[in-house]
Amino acid sequence: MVKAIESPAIGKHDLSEDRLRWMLRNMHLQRTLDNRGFQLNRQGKIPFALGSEGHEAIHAGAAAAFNRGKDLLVPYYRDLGLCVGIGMEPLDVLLSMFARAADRSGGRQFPNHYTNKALGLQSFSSIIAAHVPHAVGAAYVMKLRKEQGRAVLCTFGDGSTSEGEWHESINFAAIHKVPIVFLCENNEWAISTPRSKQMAARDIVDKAIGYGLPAMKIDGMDPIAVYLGLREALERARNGDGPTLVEAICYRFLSHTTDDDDRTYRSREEVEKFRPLDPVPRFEQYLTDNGIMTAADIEAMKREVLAEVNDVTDRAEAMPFPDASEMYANVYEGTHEPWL
Amino acid sequence: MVKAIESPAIGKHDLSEDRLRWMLRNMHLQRTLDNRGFQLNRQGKIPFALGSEGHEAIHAGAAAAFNRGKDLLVPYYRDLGLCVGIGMEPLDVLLSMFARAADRSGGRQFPNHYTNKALGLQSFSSIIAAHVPHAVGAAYVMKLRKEQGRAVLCTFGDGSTSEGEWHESINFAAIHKVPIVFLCENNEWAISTPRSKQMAARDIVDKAIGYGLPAMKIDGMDPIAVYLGLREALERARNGDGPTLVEAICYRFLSHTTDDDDRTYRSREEVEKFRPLDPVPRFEQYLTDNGIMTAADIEAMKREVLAEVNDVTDRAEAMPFPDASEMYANVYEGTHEPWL
Amino acid sequence: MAVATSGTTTMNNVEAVRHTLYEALKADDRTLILGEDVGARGNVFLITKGFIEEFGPERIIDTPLAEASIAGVAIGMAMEGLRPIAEIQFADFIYPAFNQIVGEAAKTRYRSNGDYTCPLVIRTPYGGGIRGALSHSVSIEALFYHVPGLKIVAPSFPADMKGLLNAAIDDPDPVLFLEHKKTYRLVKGEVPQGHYTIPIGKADVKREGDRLTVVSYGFYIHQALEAAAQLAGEGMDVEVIDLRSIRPMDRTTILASVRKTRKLLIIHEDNKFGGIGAEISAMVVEDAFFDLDAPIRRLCGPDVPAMGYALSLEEAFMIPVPRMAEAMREMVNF
Amino acid sequence: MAVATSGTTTMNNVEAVRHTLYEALKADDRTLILGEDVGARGNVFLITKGFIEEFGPERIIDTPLAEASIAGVAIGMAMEGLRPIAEIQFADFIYPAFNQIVGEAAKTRYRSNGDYTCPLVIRTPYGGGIRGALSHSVSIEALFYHVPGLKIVAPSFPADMKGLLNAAIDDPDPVLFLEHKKTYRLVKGEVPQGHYTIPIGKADVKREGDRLTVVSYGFYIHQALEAAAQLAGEGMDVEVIDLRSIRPMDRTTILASVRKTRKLLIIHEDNKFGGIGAEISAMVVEDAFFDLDAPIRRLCGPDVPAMGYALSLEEAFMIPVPRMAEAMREMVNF
Ligand SMILES: Cc1ncc(C[n+]2csc(CCOP(=O)(O)OP(=O)(O)O)c2C)c(N)n1
Ligand SMILES: Cc1ncc(C[n+]2csc(CCOP(=O)(O)OP(=O)(O)O)c2C)c(N)n1
Ligand SMILES: [Mg+2]
Ligand SMILES: [Mg+2]
Repeated sequence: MVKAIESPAIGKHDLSEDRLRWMLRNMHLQRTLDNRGFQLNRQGKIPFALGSEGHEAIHAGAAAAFNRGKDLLVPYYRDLGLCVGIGMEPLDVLLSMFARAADRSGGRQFPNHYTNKALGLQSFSSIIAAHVPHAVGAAYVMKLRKEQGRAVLCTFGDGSTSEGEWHESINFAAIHKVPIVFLCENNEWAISTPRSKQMAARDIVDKAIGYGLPAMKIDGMDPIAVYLGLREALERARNGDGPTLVEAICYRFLSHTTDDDDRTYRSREEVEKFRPLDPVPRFEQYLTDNGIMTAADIEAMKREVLAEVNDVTDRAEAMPFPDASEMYANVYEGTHEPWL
Repeated sequence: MVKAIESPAIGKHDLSEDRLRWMLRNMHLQRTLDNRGFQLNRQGKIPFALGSEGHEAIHAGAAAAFNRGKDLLVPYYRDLGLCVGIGMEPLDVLLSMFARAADRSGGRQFPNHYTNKALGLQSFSSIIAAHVPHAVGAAYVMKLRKEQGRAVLCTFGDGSTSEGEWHESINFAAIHKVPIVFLCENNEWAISTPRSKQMAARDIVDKAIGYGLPAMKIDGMDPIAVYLGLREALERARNGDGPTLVEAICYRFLSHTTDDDDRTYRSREEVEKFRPLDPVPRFEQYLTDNGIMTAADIEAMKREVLAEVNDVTDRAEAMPFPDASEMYANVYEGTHEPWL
Repeated sequence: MAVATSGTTTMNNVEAVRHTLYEALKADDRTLILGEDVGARGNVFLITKGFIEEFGPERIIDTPLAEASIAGVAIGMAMEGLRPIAEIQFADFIYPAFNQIVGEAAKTRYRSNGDYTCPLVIRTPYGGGIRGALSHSVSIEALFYHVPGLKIVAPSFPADMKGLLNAAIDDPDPVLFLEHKKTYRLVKGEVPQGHYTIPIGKADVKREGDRLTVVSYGFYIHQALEAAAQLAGEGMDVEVIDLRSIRPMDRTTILASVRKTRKLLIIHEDNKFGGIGAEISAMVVEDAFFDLDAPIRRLCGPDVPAMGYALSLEEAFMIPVPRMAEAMREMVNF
Repeated sequence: MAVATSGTTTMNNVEAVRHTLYEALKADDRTLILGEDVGARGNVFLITKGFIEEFGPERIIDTPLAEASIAGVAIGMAMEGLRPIAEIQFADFIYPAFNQIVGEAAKTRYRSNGDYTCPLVIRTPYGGGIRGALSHSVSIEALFYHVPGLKIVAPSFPADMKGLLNAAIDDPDPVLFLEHKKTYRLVKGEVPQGHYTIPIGKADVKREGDRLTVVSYGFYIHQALEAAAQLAGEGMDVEVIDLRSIRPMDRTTILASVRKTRKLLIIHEDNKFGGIGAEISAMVVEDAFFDLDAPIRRLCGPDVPAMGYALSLEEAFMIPVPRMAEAMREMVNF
């Protein structure tokens, strides 16, 4: 049942050159937006930021396999690139960082906790794994309504698989064969907790067996491998053949958040060991090696992305904070509890 | 990793004839006590009873493998025979049914929810799977204290494996390799929910893989197979080699409790299909076939068991109910909250 | 009460809930039921008996034994446009779903600033007096009523059951629907035919009087009415308010009554410390302090973890009618 | 306060908790710490930094990311004779452990009639004002204080932190130990050296006065004291009680104060409806109704699901010192 997608998957895909360039752009956009958060935090302009360096290939690959306007995404906080990849505006990322009134959560949510119903991006909380049953419920609705050709993509980290709610949700999905893909972004760490303290299983895909589910292990540092794996898993779901558990191996290059300092719990040697796998230069190399982009093209792309990020930063920063009275909106439909 | 114990395990065990007779007696004791509960309920003497017909072999076999005075049992409500098998007095079973003051919970707990610290029988609640982390914590204490030769036996039903707390507990135990055996009494039903609606996994042992644990599937209708399997798993735990998940296949011949009516959700044909596997006559047959007991011996044993059950019934019934003031005892150590 | 009906039918509370669920399933294919043993078994109180045959296993879902996912999957369904009606088999088993209810359902609309909503009903039987012992008897309202974003109703007359369950199903926000299991077959009443709703957040004066206001709900509202009837025989007219909704709470009705009677007695089965009665008392003191002629009194369950299985322990926990009547007399004569 | 000490040391709240945990680990090998990231990382606030090196990974357990098992495994340890100190990384993440805490820990002694006990401490940082947004800011005390069998403390001065944490670790029953994270580094104070305990269930009059009683706890006790100091400058002496323990609650100290000042203002960060203030008010009305010269007032967090991330929203949620002073003035002048 457990299947591996070969990596690098050169020549084994159907992606157009445009699409490949789009994927690289998404990766740069993610990294640039990430960096912007850290910069703004250092400048004291925002109190908190969170990066996903090392997850870019997962996000670009998964976004490429996602059917916009059809599929539904139920992500977690480490999915900036994936959310942008399915159509979220970079401006929305900055509005979230700056907690401006125009942010879709009205400046309520922590950065990186997006919502966008129009895009099929389900609102989620910071509570680890609490979104997984919601994703399953959403997939159940697709099945109940016999909506062929739609699927839910639900993501989470390696640590998240320890939660009881994760277990209950996967089990429910497997029993009802709902159209869903569970994508574990395995970056080896949950804040300071290494995988060896998180589970005794050899691989996260091993967990699928106990739910009677097919599983797939992929190189999460290769966007094409991710694309191929996700496409297959999503197609299976869309065709009514039920859920798949996908494990994408990646690495968290940064500290957990700006509140964390990873030097307190992992060696620089370990981080350096993973550096050569960094998906961005690796994918650039692939594109230049295969004549799809030149070094100059890539430089131009980076400049263009930076300009866009600069632009949305300025625009977001200039926008107003939510008004204090907004605190009382949307507790319930209509007014706030009138008796209080 | 998944291993099966052959069944029937005739001639492959080290059990003395006395021990085998003891096992049969335990099975009769369980069934007679079970029946007593149902009788008392029909007579209107107790409002509730719960039987474990079909689980006798698991209980007798597990009890035979349990080291009294060393091991710890963290059972669930369907374990009457197991609790009696590790030394609980039949009188305590009746005191629990009658909710008398002398019941170890002071008449507080539902029938079949025992506690007996002196025997190493941990108190548990009716909340499904909530006891599993307690068992793991207890096993952690054994490991921390380097208490060689001790293990925890924790039981639960097939339905219980769906709970998040079950998942979290097994995972914790596996990571820390604590001395514990998880024994799933798989009777195919959780009240009216068949296993097919409970999980998509083929076997419950499949679940062990995702935790990196060894597993064992045994014929839970054969007390010798259960004994052999449990002995091996408990020995592994006692030797510091960590947990095992044991699946013992049995059948729940009765309704879930006296409040249930299984005819509303399963066919009589299904129940009859399992009848030939009934562990009591099957084990009797084995004992007579092998010249360990005669039919007359068995009849005598049954009469003796019945006499004992009659005796403890009368004694328990004659005892007083808890005094109303007892309600305030043991909320906290010492007195009840004084400020109220 | 928006009623469009020709007549009434006599029902007990089980029948009222069953009838209302059935009508909802018939009327709106966005509704479905999920919970443990709600299918072939028809729920442990037979409330959904026969539904799976009529509506099929996709709309009457026998879930795995896992409460967090019952609530959590239902939330996901609600976020995507269904009107799921989740069941927790006994209120005592709702604790594993606490995170989903309090952390997720109650915050869905708020955290997304209205982008997503969670029109979900969670039904569960609660309360004691039925020999349910430690884990089939608890009251849970006080563990949830502090949570903004949630609504909680606890009707106990068949007509209220129907009207409030319909309102809960129609409600665009998550509603915890509490059914006192002791009233299930004990309490019968006339239920209007046809579809109607009773607004969530409105208490109901079940008996008028001017000497004392009694606020209660659940099984005890029936006992309180019995006690009040006794007092009426003694010439003391006590006003009895059935709270029905716990959040939002009907401050207006309670205050109007207290301003009239000048005395307030709160009766509930749940433990006293931190129970619903605390908020009712605090609310009334805030707004009607100078209208009170006597200290507000709470007659509540004892502060012990649960009621015991032994009849003697259960009886010690529950408050019988004579004790209620005695407390009312004391208050009237204060 | 049973103190055996030569002197004091200045500490902030983080240091006080850290120091107390360290001493407990040294003194009693039945103690251990378990939680997420308590090992090499030394907890997200660095409270346990260095402990794993000194006490080893068997006593400083980096658990999997699973709160129900953190509480549940700790319960099993406590039942078998250890004194586990479990940590929930942020109070907002305690919901998944609700079943274990409320259904199991609080009922262990009761359901076994004393055969088994559960001497467990669960520490968790709570409260807002630190830009923690929806899920790193909640107050949780009102979700647990209704539960018999549990104890809840929420000290907010370093000396109280130490005395009450020692008492919690010694306590034979489960204690929820709440640390307001905004006070962690902000609040400094003298901490007596040596081992001492402060009895759980005793409030502390942090400032004496005769014109008004103010009851608060957590971060707000510090703000309330600031406001009271302002009022003292205006000639109004307000008595400020630091609740410290939420269950058991110190009725005696509160009542004695209210009987003296004849007015009561309760201030807490947690939402008002069904919060701790409701019980304090109801309790005082029950026992000292005729001693009151004014309605009891509650100045509390707004009834919204959580505080938002934007500074404007967080500030709207929190109650600044001037608003507290204004409420006090109004009460004094009532
Ligand atoms: C229920 C809950 N417990 C704890 C936390 C604190 N926390 C936030 S992220 C995190 C680690 C998550 O690790 P993983 O799932 O591997 O995702 P990653 O951050 O590595 O992408 C923890 C413990 C939380 N948000 N929710
Ligand atoms: C948390 C929780 N949910 C639901 C129940 C109600 N309930 C009691 S027993 C049971 C079925 C248990 O099935 P299984 O684990 O297979 O054990 P069996 O009774 O078959 O031995 C259920 C749903 C409960 N006691 N606790
Ligand atoms: Mg991770
Ligand atoms: Mg079963």
